[in-house]
Amino acid sequence: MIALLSDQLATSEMTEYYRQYLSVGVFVLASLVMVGAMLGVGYFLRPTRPQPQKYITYESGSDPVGSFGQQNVRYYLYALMFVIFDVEAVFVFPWALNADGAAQGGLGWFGFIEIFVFVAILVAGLAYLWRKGLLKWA
Amino acid sequence: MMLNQFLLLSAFLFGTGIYGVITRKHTVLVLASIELMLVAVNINLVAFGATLNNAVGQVFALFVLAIAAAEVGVGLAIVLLIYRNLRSANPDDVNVLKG
Amino acid sequence: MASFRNSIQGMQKGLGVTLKTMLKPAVTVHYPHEKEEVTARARGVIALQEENCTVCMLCARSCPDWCIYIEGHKEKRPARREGGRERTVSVLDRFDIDYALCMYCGICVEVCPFDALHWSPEYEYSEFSIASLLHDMEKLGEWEATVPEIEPLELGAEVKKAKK
Amino acid sequence: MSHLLAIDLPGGWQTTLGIKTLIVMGLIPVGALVLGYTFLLKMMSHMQSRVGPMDPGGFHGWFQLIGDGIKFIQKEDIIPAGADKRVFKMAPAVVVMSTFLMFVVLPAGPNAVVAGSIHNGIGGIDVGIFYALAVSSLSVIGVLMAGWASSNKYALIGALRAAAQLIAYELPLVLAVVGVVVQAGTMNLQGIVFAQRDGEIFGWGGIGSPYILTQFVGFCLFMVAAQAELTQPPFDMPVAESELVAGYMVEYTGFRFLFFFIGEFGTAFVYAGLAATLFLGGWSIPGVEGEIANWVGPLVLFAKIMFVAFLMFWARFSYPRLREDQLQSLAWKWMIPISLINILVTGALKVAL
Amino acid sequence: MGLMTSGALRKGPLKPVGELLNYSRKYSLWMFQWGLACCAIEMGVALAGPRYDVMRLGVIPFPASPRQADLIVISGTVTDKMAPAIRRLYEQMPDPKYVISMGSCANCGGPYWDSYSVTKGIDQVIPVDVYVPGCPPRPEAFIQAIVMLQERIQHEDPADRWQGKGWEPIVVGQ
Amino acid sequence: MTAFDVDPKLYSPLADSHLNVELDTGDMVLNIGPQHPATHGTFRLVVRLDGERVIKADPVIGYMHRGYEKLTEYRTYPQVTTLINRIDWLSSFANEVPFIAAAEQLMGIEAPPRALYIRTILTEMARISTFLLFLGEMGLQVGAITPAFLGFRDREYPLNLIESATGGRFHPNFNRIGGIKDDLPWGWIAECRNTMRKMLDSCDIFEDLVLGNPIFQARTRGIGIIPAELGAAYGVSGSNIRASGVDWDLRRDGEPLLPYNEIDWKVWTHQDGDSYARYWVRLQETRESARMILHLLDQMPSGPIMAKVPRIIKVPQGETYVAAENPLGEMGYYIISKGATGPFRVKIRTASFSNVSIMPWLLQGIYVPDVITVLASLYFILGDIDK
Amino acid sequence: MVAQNVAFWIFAAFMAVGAVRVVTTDNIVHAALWLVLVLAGGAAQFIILGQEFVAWVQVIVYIGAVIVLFLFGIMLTRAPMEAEEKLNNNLRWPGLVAALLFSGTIAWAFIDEWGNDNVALTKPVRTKEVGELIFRGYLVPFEVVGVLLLAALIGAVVMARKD
Ligand code: SF4
Ligand code: SF4
Ligand code: SF4
Repeated sequence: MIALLSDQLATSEMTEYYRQYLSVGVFVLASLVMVGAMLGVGYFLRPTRPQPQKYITYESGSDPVGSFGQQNVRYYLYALMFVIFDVEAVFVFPWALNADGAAQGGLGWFGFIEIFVFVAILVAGLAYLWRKGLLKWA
Repeated sequence: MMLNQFLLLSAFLFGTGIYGVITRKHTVLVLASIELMLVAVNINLVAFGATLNNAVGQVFALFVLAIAAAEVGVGLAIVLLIYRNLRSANPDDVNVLKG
Repeated sequence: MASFRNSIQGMQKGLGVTLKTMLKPAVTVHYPHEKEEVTARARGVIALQEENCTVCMLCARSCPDWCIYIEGHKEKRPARREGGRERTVSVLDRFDIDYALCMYCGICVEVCPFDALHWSPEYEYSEFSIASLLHDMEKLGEWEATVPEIEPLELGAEVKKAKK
Repeated sequence: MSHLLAIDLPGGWQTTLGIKTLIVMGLIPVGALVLGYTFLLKMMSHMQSRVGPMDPGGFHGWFQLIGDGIKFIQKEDIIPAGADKRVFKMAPAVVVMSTFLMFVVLPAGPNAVVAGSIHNGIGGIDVGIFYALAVSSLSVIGVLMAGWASSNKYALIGALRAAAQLIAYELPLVLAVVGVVVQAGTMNLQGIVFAQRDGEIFGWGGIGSPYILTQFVGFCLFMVAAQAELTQPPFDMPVAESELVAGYMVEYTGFRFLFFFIGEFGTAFVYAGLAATLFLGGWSIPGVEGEIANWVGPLVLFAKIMFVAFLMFWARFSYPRLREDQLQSLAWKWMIPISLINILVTGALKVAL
Repeated sequence: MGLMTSGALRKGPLKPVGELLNYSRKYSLWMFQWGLACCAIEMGVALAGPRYDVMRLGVIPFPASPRQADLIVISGTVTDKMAPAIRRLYEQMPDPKYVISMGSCANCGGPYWDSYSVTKGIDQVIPVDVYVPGCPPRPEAFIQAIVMLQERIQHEDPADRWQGKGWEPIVVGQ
Repeated sequence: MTAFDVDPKLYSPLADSHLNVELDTGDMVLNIGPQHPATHGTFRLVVRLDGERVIKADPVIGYMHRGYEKLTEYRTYPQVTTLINRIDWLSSFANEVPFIAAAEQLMGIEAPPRALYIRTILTEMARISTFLLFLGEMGLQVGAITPAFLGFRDREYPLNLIESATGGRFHPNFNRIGGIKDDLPWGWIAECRNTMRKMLDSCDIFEDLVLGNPIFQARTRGIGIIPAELGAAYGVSGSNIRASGVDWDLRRDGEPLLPYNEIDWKVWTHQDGDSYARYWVRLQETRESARMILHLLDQMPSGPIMAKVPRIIKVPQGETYVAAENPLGEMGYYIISKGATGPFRVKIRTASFSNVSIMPWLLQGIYVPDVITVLASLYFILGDIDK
Repeated sequence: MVAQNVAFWIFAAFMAVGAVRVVTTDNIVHAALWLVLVLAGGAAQFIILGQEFVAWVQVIVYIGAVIVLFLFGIMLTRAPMEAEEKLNNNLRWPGLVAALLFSGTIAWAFIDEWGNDNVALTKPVRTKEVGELIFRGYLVPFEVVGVLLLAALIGAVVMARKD
C-alpha cells in the first residue's frame, strides 16, 4: 500500500505541479462532498417539528430587542494593522528562502539589510502607533 | 492555453468593476468594485509573466497586491470617517467640500 | 523583570496543579455500579411503621406542605383483659405522602408522638409519571426496612432517652 | 481523465490520489475524535479529579464522541427565522474546508504525502507551509459568516472577536514560521523535515537538528499563536461560554454544529502536526531510514502530534482567558516584535554562519 | 423527511440502525446548563463535579445554549415570571429533546405550594419525561433518574414519541 | 413572530447616558439572562452596548421571587425555619441562625453553649462550602475550567459533614428555638478536623491555580472597584465591603449571637476594592473559617443541646431585628410577633439584594468581559436577591 | 493541455458570476462574500498559470485579510440583515455602456495584439526565483512599498481613530 502511496515516477515538473494542485482541488471537492453527505444523511433521519418559538433568535430566553449589527472601531483598527503587516510578512518569505550567505548562492548581507530596512520601516510605524497610545483599548 | 483567454477574463472583470464603481451607492461596494478591477489587472500581469516564463509578472502582481491592501485600508478608514461625520456611506452625499 | 518572573512562576504553578491532579486518582464514585453509603441521618424518604400510628393527624397538620393524606376509622376491639372494657382503636385506612410535594423538612417525623414515622436514606424512587410519586401506606411500610439504626452520639453529648 | 489532462499521467495515479483522499478524509474526523476523546474528555476530566465518560460503549466511554456524532445527525435542523439562510448554511462548510485543505501538505513519511509526488527528491507542494497558513486563514471568513448570518447578538460579537483574534494571531504564526523557513531554506514541509533529519548540531548529527533547539523562541511563539488560532483558553474569548454562551456557534444545531466541532479539533490536530513537523522533525526519527520510514513515519508523527497536543490542551485546561484587549496587546506588543527580532537574528546568523 | 419519526426504524432491515440511533442518543445527552434554584446547585455543581461526575454516563453538562442541548433539567422553583422563558428555551431546543423535572418545586411547587408567584409544577408548561423527588434530590437520585431516562431512550421508538404515544393522562381520583 | 415586534421604545430610558460614545455606531441592547451561564440562574441584565462597552446596565430581578415574606405569615415558627433554608440556598444553615436567634430573643430563651458551638461550626462550614463554590466558579467565569471542578470537589467534604450531622446536604433544618435538633454523631469531630485540614490545602490550590495566575490578575485587578463609602452607602456588606477596606464584620461587631469572641480569629480586609480583592478576601476568609472551626472543635463544651422550651411554641408579642454575618453579607430578620404560633410579619434583609444594588453604578462604562468578572466577583445567589 | 483549459473555463465562469453578483447584489455582506469567490477564482487562475506564490499570497492577503477588513467595515457602518432597497443609484444604463465600451476596447486591443500567443509553461515559477527577482531586480520598488505601507498604516489608523 505504501508503494501505492508513493509516486516515484518520472514526470515533467509542470505535470507534477498540476497534479499537486489537483489534489488540492480534490480536497476542496471532498470536503464539500463530506459536508453534503452528512447533511444528506441527517436530512433523511432527522425530525422536524415546528414550534412557535423555535425559530426565534436565542437571547438568553428573553425577547430579542433593539438593533443588531454594529461594531466597535477597535476591531477595525486591528484588522487594518493586520492587513498591512500581513503584506509585510508575505514579503519576508521570498527573502527567507534566499537568506543564505552570498557564498551559498543566497542574498547574503545585502538581502539581510534590505529586509531589515523593510521590517524596520513597518516596526517604526507600529512603534509610533504604540507610543501614540492608539493600540490601547480604551 | 491561449494568452487571450486570460486577457478576456481580465477585461470582463475590469468592465464589471467599472460598472460597479459607477452604479454603486455604498462606498464599501465601490471599494469592492475597485478590488475587482485590481484582480483583473493582476490576472493580466501574471498571464503575461507566465507567457514570458519568468517571475516578473508575479513580482509586479505582488506589488499590486501590496498597494491594493494599503488602498483598501485607507479607503475604508475614509469611509469610516465619512460615516462618522455624515451618518451615511453614500459617496454622493460627500459634497460638503463643494463650497 | 521581577514581575515577569513572577508571572512565569504563576503560570507554571497552575500547570503544576493540573498535572498533579491528573496523576492522582479521581475521587469519583461510580454511582449506578457502586454505591456510597449514605449517612444514617440522611433525609431520603419517610417510612411508616403502621402499627405505631394512631391516626392522630398531628403530622398531617404540622406539615408545611400539607402533603400527608390520612384517613382512618375507629374500630372496636375486644378487651385485652378478661372482662375489661372494649377498646376503641383507630385503624389507618389511608396514609399517603405526596413526594412530589414534600419538602423533606422532617417536621412530621419529629412531631409524631408515637414514633410511627422514620427517615430512611433511600433515594431511588424517581418516576415517569407524577402521579406515581404519591406513595401509599404499603410502599411507606416497605421503606421501614431500610431505616438505619440510631447512631451513637459524639463525646460530650448529653445522654438522652433513646428514641425508637 | 488521464487523456483529459493531456500530460503524462502514469496509470494508477488517480487511484493513489483517491486512496490518499479517502485516508485523509477519514483521518480528519478520526483525528478530531482522538484529540477530543483523549484530551477534551479524558485528560480534562482527570485534571479535574474526575474520570470522564465511562459507560458509553462499555470501555472507558470510547463511544462517547462517536455517539455524539450519530446523535447530532438525528437532531432537528433549526435555522432561525431572522437568519440569512444561505450564508448560515455555508459557514460550517467553509470552516471544514479550511481544515481539510490544511491536511494536504502534512507529510507522514518520505513518500507518504498527499499532494503530489517526487521530482527533486522531495514531495509535496513547494510553498507548503505558506499554503497551510493561507488556507487556515479561510476559516476567518467562515466564522464571520456564521456570526453574521445567525442574526444573533452573541453570535455577532463572538464572530467579530473571533475574527479579530484569528487575524491578530495569524501574524505571529506566520512570522514564527519564517525562522524555520530561513533555516531550512525551503517552505516545503517535506523539505523542512529532511533538513531537520539531515541537519547537525555543532557537527553532531546523531539526532539531526530538530528546530525546537535552534528555534525555541519560534516554537513558543508558534504554540501560543496556534492556541489563539484555535480559540482555546487562554485565548477563547470568542466562544467565552460564560458571557457569549457559545460565541458564533450559538444558533447552530445538529450536524452543522458538529462541523464546527470537527473543524476545531481537526484544526487542532493539524496545528499540532505542523508544530511537530516544523520543530520536532515530523515523521523522522533517528535511526529509521529507507522504505521502512514510510511505515514508521505516520506512527512517529502521530506520537509527536499527541505530545504537542498534550501541551496545548494542558494549557487549555489550566488557564483563565485573557480579555480581548489583553489578547490583542499580547499579540501586537509582545509576539509580533519578538517574532520579528527572531527572524532578523535567525537571518543574520544564517548569513554569518 | 424524518425517517426517524416515520416508524421505518422500528422493525425490518433498518432495526439495527434504529437501535444504534437510540444507543447514541442514550449516551449523548447534552444537558442544558440552566439552574433555577437550590436544586440547580445539586444539578450543576454536585453532579458535574468530580464526586458524582455525571459525564461518566454520557451526559455532557456543557452547552449553555439550548440549540445544542438534548436534555433540559428543570431544577428548581419555576416562577410565573420565569415560565414563559422556560417554555421558549424548551422550544428552542432541537428535537428530539428530553425533560427531567428535578425537585419538589419543579414537580409541583414544593415548599411554595401556596405562594402567589410560583408555578405549581413545570409539567403545566412543558412535557416532562422523568420526575425526581427530593428537596433537593440527592445527586444519586438524579443519576438514577438519568439511568431511567436512558433506559427509556434505548427502548423508545421515536415514531411513537412523535405521535404522543406512551403519555398517559393523569386521572385524579382513581 | 411575536418576538420581533417588541417596542424598542421600551428601552429608551436606557438611552440617557452621559458617557462619551466613541463612534456612535448605534447602540445595541443585549439581554444577559434570564438564562445565561454568567448569571447563576435567573438573573437578567439588560445592557446597552456601544461596541463592547456598557453604556448602561439594568438589572431585572424577580425571576426567582417566591413571596417569602408573605409565606412566613402563614407558617408556624418551625415551618418558617425550614422554609428560610431556601433563601440563600448555598448557606442554608447560616440563614436559620439569625431567625432562630430573633425568636429566641422574643421568647427570652437562651440556647445552651454546646448548641451555640455547633451552630457556629455549622455556620462556618456553610461559609466554607459557599466560598469554595465561589472560588471555583469565579475561575470558571473568567475562563478557567479546572478550578471550578476542583472547587466542586472540595465542596463535597463539608457538605458530607453537614449531611451526617443534620441529615440534609443542602437544607439542614437543624436549628430549633432553644437549641439544635440533635447532637453530633459519633466520630464527627475527628472527621471534621481532617476535613478542615483538607480545606486549608485546597485554599493553597486555589492560590496557585487561580489567584497567582497572571492572567487572572490581569482580568480582575482594577475591575469593578467599589469605593468604600459608596459601597457602604449602597448597603454592600460582607466580603464585598471588606474587600474595599471597610473593617466591618458582624461576627465581631454585631450582637454576640454566636460565641465568636471566645476564639481567636481575624477579620480580613483588602484595600483595593476590585474583583481581585474580593476574590482574595474570600480566599482568606475560607482559610480563616477552617482555622476557626479547628479552634471551636478544641474548645467544644459538653452538655445539653436544648434549652427548656414549651412544646407548642408561641412567641410572645413584640418585635425585633437580628442580623448576622452570612457568607454573602449581612442577613437580618425583622420579626413582628403577635403571640401566635407563627410570626405576624417578617421582613427579610438579604445580603445579595443590597450587594447587587450597586451593579448599575459598577457596570457603567466597562466592557462586556468585565461585566462577567464583576458579576462573578460580587457573588450573589438569586434566591437571596429575589426572596 | 485540455485539462488546464477546462479548469480555466470553470474558474472563469465562477469568477464571472461572482463579479456580476458583486456589482448587482442587494446585500452588502453578500457582495463581500461574492468577492471572495472572485478572489479565490483568481488564485486558481494564478495556479493554472504556474505562479503558486502569488496565488497563495492572494488567498492570505485578500481573502484572509482584506475581505475581513471589508466585513468589519460593513459591520461598522451597520449592515442590515435584510437586503437594502437602495444600494444602486440610477446610473445603471450609463454604467453599463461605459463598462461595455471600456472592456470591449481593451479586449479588442488585447486580442489584436496578443491574439495568438500561447502560454507555454515548462516549469512553475518557484518562490525562490521570486525572492531573487524582488531583492535583486526590484529593490527600490520593494522599499517603496514598505514606505507606502507605513504611510497607509499610520494614515488609516489615525483617521479611523477619533481624536
Ligand atoms: S417532611 Fe415535611 S413536607 Fe414532607 S411530609 Fe413531612 S412535614 Fe410534610
Ligand atoms: S403523627 Fe404519627 S401517629 Fe399521628 S397520624 Fe402522623 S404518623 Fe400517625
Ligand atoms: S425543590 Fe427544594 S431544593 Fe429544589 S429548588 Fe425547590 S426548594 Fe430548592
